[in-house]
Amino acid sequence: MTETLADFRRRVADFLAHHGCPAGAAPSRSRRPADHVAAARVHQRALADAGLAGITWPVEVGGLGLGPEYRQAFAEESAGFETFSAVFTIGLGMCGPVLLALGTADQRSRYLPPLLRADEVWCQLFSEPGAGSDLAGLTTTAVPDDDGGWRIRGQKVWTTYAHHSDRALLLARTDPGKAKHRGITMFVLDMTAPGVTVRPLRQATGDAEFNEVFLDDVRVGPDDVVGAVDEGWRAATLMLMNERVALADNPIGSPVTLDAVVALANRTGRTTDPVVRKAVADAYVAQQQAELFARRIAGEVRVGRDPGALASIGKLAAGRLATQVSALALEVAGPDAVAWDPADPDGGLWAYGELYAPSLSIAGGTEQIQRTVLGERVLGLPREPQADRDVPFRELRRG
Amino acid sequence: MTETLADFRRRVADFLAHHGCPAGAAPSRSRRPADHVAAARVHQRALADAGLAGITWPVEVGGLGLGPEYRQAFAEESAGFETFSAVFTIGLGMCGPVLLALGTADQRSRYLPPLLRADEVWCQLFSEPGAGSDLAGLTTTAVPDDDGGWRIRGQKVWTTYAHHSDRALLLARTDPGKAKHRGITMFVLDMTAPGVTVRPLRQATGDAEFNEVFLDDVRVGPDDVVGAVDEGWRAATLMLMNERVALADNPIGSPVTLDAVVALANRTGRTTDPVVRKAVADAYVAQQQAELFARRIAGEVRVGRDPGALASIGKLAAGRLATQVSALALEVAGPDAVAWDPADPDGGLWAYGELYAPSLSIAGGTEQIQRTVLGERVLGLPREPQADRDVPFRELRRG
Amino acid sequence: MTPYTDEHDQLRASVRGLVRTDRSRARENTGHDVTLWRRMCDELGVAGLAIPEVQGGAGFGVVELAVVAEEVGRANLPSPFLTTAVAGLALAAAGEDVGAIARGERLATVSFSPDGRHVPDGDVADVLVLVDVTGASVEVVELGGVPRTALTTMDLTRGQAHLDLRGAPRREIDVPAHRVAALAATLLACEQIGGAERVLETSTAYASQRVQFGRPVGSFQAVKHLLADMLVDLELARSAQQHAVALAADTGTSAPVLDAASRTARAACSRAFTRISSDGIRVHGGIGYTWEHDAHLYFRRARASAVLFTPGDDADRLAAYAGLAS
Amino acid sequence: MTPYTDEHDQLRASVRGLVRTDRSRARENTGHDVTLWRRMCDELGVAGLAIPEVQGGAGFGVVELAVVAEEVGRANLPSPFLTTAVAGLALAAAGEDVGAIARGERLATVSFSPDGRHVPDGDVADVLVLVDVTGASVEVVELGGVPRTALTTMDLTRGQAHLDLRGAPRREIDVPAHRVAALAATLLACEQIGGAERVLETSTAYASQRVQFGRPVGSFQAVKHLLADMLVDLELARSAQQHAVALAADTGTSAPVLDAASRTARAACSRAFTRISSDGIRVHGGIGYTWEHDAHLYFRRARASAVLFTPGDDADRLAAYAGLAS
Repeated sequence: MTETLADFRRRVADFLAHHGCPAGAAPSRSRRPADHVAAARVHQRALADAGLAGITWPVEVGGLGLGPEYRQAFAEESAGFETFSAVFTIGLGMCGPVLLALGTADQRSRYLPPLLRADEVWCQLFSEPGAGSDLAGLTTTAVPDDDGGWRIRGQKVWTTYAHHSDRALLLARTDPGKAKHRGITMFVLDMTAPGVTVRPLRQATGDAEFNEVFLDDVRVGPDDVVGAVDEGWRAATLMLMNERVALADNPIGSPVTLDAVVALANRTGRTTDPVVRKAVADAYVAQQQAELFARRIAGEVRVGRDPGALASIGKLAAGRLATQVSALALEVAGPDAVAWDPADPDGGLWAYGELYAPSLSIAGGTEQIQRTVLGERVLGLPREPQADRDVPFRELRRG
Repeated sequence: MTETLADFRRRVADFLAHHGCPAGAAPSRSRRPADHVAAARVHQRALADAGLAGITWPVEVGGLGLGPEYRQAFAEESAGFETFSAVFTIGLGMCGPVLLALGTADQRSRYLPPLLRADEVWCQLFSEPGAGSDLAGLTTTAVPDDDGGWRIRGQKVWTTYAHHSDRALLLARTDPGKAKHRGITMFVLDMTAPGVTVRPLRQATGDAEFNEVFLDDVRVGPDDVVGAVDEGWRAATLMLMNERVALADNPIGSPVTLDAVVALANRTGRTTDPVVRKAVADAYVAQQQAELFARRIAGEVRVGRDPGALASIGKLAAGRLATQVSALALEVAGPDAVAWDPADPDGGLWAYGELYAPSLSIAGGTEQIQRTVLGERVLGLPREPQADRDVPFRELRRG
Repeated sequence: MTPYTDEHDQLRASVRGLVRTDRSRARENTGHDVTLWRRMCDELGVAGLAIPEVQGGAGFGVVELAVVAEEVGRANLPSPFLTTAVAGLALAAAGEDVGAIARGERLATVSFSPDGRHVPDGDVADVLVLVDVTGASVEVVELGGVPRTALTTMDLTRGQAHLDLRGAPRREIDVPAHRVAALAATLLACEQIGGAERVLETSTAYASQRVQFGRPVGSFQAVKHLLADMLVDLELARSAQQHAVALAADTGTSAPVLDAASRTARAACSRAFTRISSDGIRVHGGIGYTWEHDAHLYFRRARASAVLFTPGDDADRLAAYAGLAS
Repeated sequence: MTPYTDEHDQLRASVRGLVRTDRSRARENTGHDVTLWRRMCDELGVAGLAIPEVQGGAGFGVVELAVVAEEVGRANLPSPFLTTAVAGLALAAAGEDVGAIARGERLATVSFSPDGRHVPDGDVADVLVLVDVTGASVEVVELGGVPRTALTTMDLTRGQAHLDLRGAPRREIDVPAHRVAALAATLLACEQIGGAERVLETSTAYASQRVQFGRPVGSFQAVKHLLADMLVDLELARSAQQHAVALAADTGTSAPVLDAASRTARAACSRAFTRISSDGIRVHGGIGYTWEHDAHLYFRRARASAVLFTPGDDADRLAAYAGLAS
């Protein structure tokens, strides 16, 4: 018989009482990324051991086989605790559901249990130097070898956590004679396979969350195809849908929050300046809207609905809010925000936030892409004339 | 011998001392348009009688045949005086130069002297309901008649001062079998000819500065073609270039100026509110930039250079400034800005300004068009793929 | 999550149906559209919607008022619904005789200006609920003999008047001032969301159909992204508005929580409606700037609504709710 | 109108030529790029450019300083040119011995903070010109024995330090405080314009060459219009900057006129450079967000420059220049 919601909630609360990490107490994701990932693995393993991982996943791959209302309950109980969601968005939020939907029985039983226990961390090898906004323009190739497997050559980029990952879902072009969105295949890749080189990519903030991944004649076997050969774009679309769902459930925001800026203003006595009060009020209204919208979408997601293109609104709102709040921080902190005593460990926070903010408007689809998505898929506006739809890929202009 | 600059300046000063109308003393352009146009005619005639009209125009058409430095001197001397430039931008600033450049000897001697004296006021019949941003998409047709002339049918719109005008330069399609930008011809039109109906178009402000013009089988003669048949797009381009020059020389702004808003704040005692002070400072910086930019461009224009696409910057700046200042006015005036005692003759000014502002971002090319012009012609960015360039006009999609 | 259920869809459809046959227009100089108001009261009972049945109303609640306010905003109706709904509910809660108000025969209005200036629908109202939020008191003022100056308004769909309240008889009533203020702000936000939604719909339709350069203008990124930004503004503001409606409908909501949510909703929706209605004019190009087109009517309403019921301490209070010390 | 003539083009070309062989990079932790600075001084004499010949300089004026400042900004040089030019000119005007400064052997800097905090190039300067605009006094402080804390800076191309001036020997010099302030603000604006101009150029080039969806991304309106807005910001700010340069170069300009123009230029150029360098990152997409790409270096400089030399009374004074009563 299925566990009741109340019993489930009690188990979650019990788990958190023993193993829960209060929000903010884990090693910083941006400043101690390796420690953060290690802590995340420990936490996820404990969850699995407690029988709380994979709430909505089937029992046969190690999940609990419960309905979305249990996920909602879990989210409610774990408010105030660190969920390490950024580490697991890709593996548990995106790769897992795709393997569940499109993987063979073999792939599911081989990959999903260790994914759920964080024994194996996954990443996503999609973007390339020449294929960013235009993901379907990817040029990494997979050429059949004599044993029914494939040889992969190319370069990927912006791969979050590649240097902490064991496996990846990868997109490669298997038939350049087909149109751009056809002729792509999805593969499972072992990140330790010969020919895979990961090079961390330092960002404007100084962090290195992303990576370049070089693929030099990497072999994958015939069993590593996910879904059908040349049908990888469908798999990619499913993966991106799951990304929307995962991010709607656990939005990624800036480390500089309005609360932090307000605390700064309280500390530095800038509370009676009417210009500051007005700017804080404006930011509060923006932050409330973003938060209430995220709650609206997360509510949908947790009962099993795809937020669809509306998720782009949440992403735009998060990016704009981060920009507004970090600018406000610079306003409130004044010259101290841009030059600080090296002895002050938090001195650089405001500059960090200001440099971090643009990434929210770029990563995972630029502002421009999000607005196009909203215009076309939500408002139903006509598409632009497209030069690259029905032509064999090899004849397209690239750069 | 050419008059010296000093002598010329003296004559201008002398004229203004007797006939000059201090800025702001003329009947309001927006509230008493007919009186404004009448006053403008009187003023222009006096200028002509004093031998000060058409400074850079050839002597044989009634001009003075002087260099652009005299125009600059005139502009400097007449600072602080009403120039009625809005009334004459189209006739003197745009139609005149086009007739000078492309008109026959006959057209020049017949039309230019009365244009210079404001005995005849001119308007521009270009835009149509279906051809706004896409001016070359016009569908008004001119069909040859048996006597070598043409029959014109169609509808024009957004015609400034059509109801006060005697003549017009009109664009009509003479060959729909040619591509869009070919097959257009420019004509001189007598606004009193049978078949011409002018209907004032009321704007959001309640003013009626623009008109619809219906052309129902209007005859023009063979001598009324300006330039060559089917070469009207070149003439139109020249006309729009002159519009940029004329507007750079005499920009059109909002009736709600920063000075007016500051005066309001001083009057209502909102001078010590730091939020108001900051907003006024911001608007001041914007206004100074717009003004200094306009001065930079006007300097170029008055020594005879075409500001080219850079003029779009001035237009965008004017539109954005008007929006910023009218919003500031509403902020400063508060509830009084949106509801006022009918006995207060100036009560509606702030609402008027707020309703007027969008017109500056629409008329004469929308913000979007201006930004495309800047991107392509100043920055040299590549154009969009165009569906409508090399196809016979009659086969194009229209709406 | 949305406070609306399937039953609210029916109410929404009824209002929209009635309005469709009697569509948006500017009120003529003074006075609201009396014929329309009678139909709204007689056919739908909007004036007494949330007034308890024992007091002559239909006994519904705040959520139903929110639905009607959205529809009034959508159609940009010259209707005193908002003011009389807020004032009527306050009077009913205080145990006043509101039978005529529930039937729409008497018009009540509400104001937060102690000096009687800029009273919305003050040109047509019979009775005024005057709220002093700071002093936490609410008074009722009969407007029969009160001298009034009907104002010229930027908004052509809602009148205002300066009322000379010096000699007017006032009487304090027992109703929480903060709840009246929150309800007024929240229902105004509903009107604004309705208006913004409609502007986005018409703008999207226009951009899909208007062809320039051989393509619908909505296929150009400049227009598409402008419309997308309007959508973003709308949906973010709607989240704040629905949250405020849900809290206002719940009598257990504490005063500061309700105050924060309703002020946030009003600020968010005022900005969104102003921006969206202004951009709506731009999307329509020249045609949107003509008197005949509705676009400026929505913009006029947005601009006027943005300063309605606005206490001067909004920035101060919202900053405090953000945690900024006073 | 532009204050520059054909001769200034030569100077500009010389600076640009030198810089091209020694291109922009982040300063390493502390200290400016000493090698670069020696070349700028030895080959182009930038340190003494506007110092009179009798005092060991080249005897040029403010306009020449403006040209160099623009180029320093364009290349985003880790160079103390701005501070030492402003301070050196002030010291020269006061009749001080500025020979070593004119040769670039001694570094002077300038600050408007009475408490010695956030002094630009304060980590490397030998002498400080301390300006009190309110009190209209200017002091010179030898920094030899002054305790300093070199700060960590967001801007990787210009250092700052907190200086402990309590025991430092100070001496008042006779030079108009407002002119020093105006020159500092104006030359900073020049740096900002140079940087903004360069960002726009590289962004335009990238958008013209980067292909996505089978077309250069600059052919998409979204990117094209973003770049067009950057151009608008740049050219409007440039108008304010050139106006301030022309007025600062004219010794006949009255104090309030110069103050208004230089504050306007700084405010305009600070905003423009911040927006343009931020949008520059966006135009470049992911690549612009990497450490290796220059884009973030310009943005860092823009953000730090926006609060350099900024007295707290800017909004107040600019509002006064707009005519708002005090």
